[in-house]
Amino acid sequence: MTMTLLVDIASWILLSLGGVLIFTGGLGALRMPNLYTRMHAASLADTMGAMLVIAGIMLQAGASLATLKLAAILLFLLLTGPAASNALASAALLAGVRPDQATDSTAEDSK
Amino acid sequence: MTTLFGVFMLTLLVITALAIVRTSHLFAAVILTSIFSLLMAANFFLLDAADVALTEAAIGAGISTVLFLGALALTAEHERVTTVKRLLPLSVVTVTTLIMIYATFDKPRFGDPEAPVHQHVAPWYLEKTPEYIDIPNVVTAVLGSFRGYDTFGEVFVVFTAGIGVMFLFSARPGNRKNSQRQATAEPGQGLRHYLVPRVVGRLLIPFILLFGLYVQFHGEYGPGGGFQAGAIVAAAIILYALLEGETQALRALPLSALTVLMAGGALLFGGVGIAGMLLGSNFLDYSVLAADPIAGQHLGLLLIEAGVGITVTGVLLSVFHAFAARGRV
Amino acid sequence: MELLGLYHYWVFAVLLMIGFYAVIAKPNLFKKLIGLSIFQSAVFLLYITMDKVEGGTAPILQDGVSDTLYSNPLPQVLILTAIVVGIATTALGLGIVVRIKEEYGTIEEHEIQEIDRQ
Amino acid sequence: MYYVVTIATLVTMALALTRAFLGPSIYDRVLAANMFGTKTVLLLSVIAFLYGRPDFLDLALAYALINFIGVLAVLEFIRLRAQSEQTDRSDGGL
Repeated sequence: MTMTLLVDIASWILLSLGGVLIFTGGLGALRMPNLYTRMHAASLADTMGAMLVIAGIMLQAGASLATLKLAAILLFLLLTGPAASNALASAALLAGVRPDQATDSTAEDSK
Repeated sequence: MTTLFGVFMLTLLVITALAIVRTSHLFAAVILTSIFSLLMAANFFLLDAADVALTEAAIGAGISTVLFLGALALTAEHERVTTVKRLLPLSVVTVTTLIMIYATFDKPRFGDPEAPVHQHVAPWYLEKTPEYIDIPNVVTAVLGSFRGYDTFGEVFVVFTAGIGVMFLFSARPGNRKNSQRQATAEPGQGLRHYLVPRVVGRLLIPFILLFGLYVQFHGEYGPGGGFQAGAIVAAAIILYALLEGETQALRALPLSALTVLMAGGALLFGGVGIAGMLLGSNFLDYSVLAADPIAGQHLGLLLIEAGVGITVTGVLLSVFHAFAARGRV
Repeated sequence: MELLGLYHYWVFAVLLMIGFYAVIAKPNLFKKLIGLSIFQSAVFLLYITMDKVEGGTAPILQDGVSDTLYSNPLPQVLILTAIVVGIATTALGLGIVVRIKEEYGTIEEHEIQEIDRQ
Repeated sequence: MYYVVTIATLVTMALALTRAFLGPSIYDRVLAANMFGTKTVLLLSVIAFLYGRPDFLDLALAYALINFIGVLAVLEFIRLRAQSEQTDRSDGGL
């Protein structure tokens, strides 16, 4: 009885922390001044938030096939998220968006 | 509460669609289209359509973006801003929207179990599937067995579209400048110089293929089936082509093999139907394929789903290669 | 709540007309195709909206649970195949647009018409 | 408790969508689309549990696996464009 309550509380904490981090990442992606800082905010907070949320759900799922699938989802998110950010940064750099600009005054769609 | 989530996401969907139509930058429109597809899949899931959401995921997440970008690379990136008269189309659209919204007041309310659509054949399908076919996924049962004719037709539409693209691109480009540019560009070497995406991508490919096979053969028990699996397998090979270059991907799966896949899948589907006829039943009736009718249905479903998956993979990949060969995606 | 029950259909109507507007009002052929795919998605949404039963779940039968309410499988079957057919036909449309660009050098409708008139 | 995560995800989706509309560069839009993909994976996994049908995690798995392809296609597109601009310049064109 107390064990399930403990697991529930732990998973709730993880889920709410994850929710907060996800929201923070979204806020960062919206409010940061230029492309690379936005990318930084989005990718870091996203990855951590996803880890926390999925860990929280895993605790709820217990030992089952669902947990295994969640672990796979987490693994693939951890692999692809940073790699996608890297690919995107490479693309932006290749197209001539410079990381040392304070604001995105020059990076318009016409680039 | 979930209804409210649905309402929120539908609102986002409308806003996204407006943004897609408004932007004059076609690249941005393609990116927004991918967001649109994600929202659409999430909405399908909220509306209890897991199979449909999986299909939208398999198609919308990778393949449609790749195809749109491939076409964009061969055309122009900007829409020319013109002073076309907007008043007439805008008024037509507004009036039609109002008429349609007026018409919806006669529709049954959302989720109403008494709606006419739920009174006709659907209860029969839900009730008889365990008895006749004995698989949990009713969608697969209806798709493959009860309404096999429809699916057969759809597979041939996909096949015909694939052939159409190949015919269109069999002509040589007439524009002189374009062909010269192609000659000077490096032959498709893909993203070989980008180490991080390459390592991660290569690591993912076997898992995507494995997942594709899982979706293909688990389709009778959970969301999945030939259409989704075909798209997922095609996505894995497109990923390979993006990473290692298109020539390398063609070495692994040459165009002639793709043509065989395209036609072979559709033929397998038709062949199963004809086998049913030869064994003394109707076209696409699988009950006679084995001694026991239920085992026959299982065998028939397995075969036709395989046929669907093979055709979809073949068509999507040959379309991709047709665009890529025209000027490298 | 009464009006919320129709919200899905309104979204369908609005999306359908947004797509239709892109098809009739935008001179760019690529944009027309994107509009067409929005139009198509709106139709998918209408069908899938109709399959939902209040309190139901996806029509994948669960073991050992007998009195579950399931949503309607038929619209899902129709739309599942339509999505794949949709991408195949969109690819065909894109192929035609690419060929037009190669022959005419443009994908703007009025410019193509001008070239045709010459 | 799932509701909290769902609401946080939905709000973040709206934020990402705002970024996708604002731009200003196409890379911001791609970044937003990528974020949106991750959010969809989380949303789908949470809703699978909210609905009590954890067998539908397959959907989230599909997105986690193939969402990556879109970004790679963008990178390849930009790479080819940069390359063809280079050849254009050496041809004296543009």
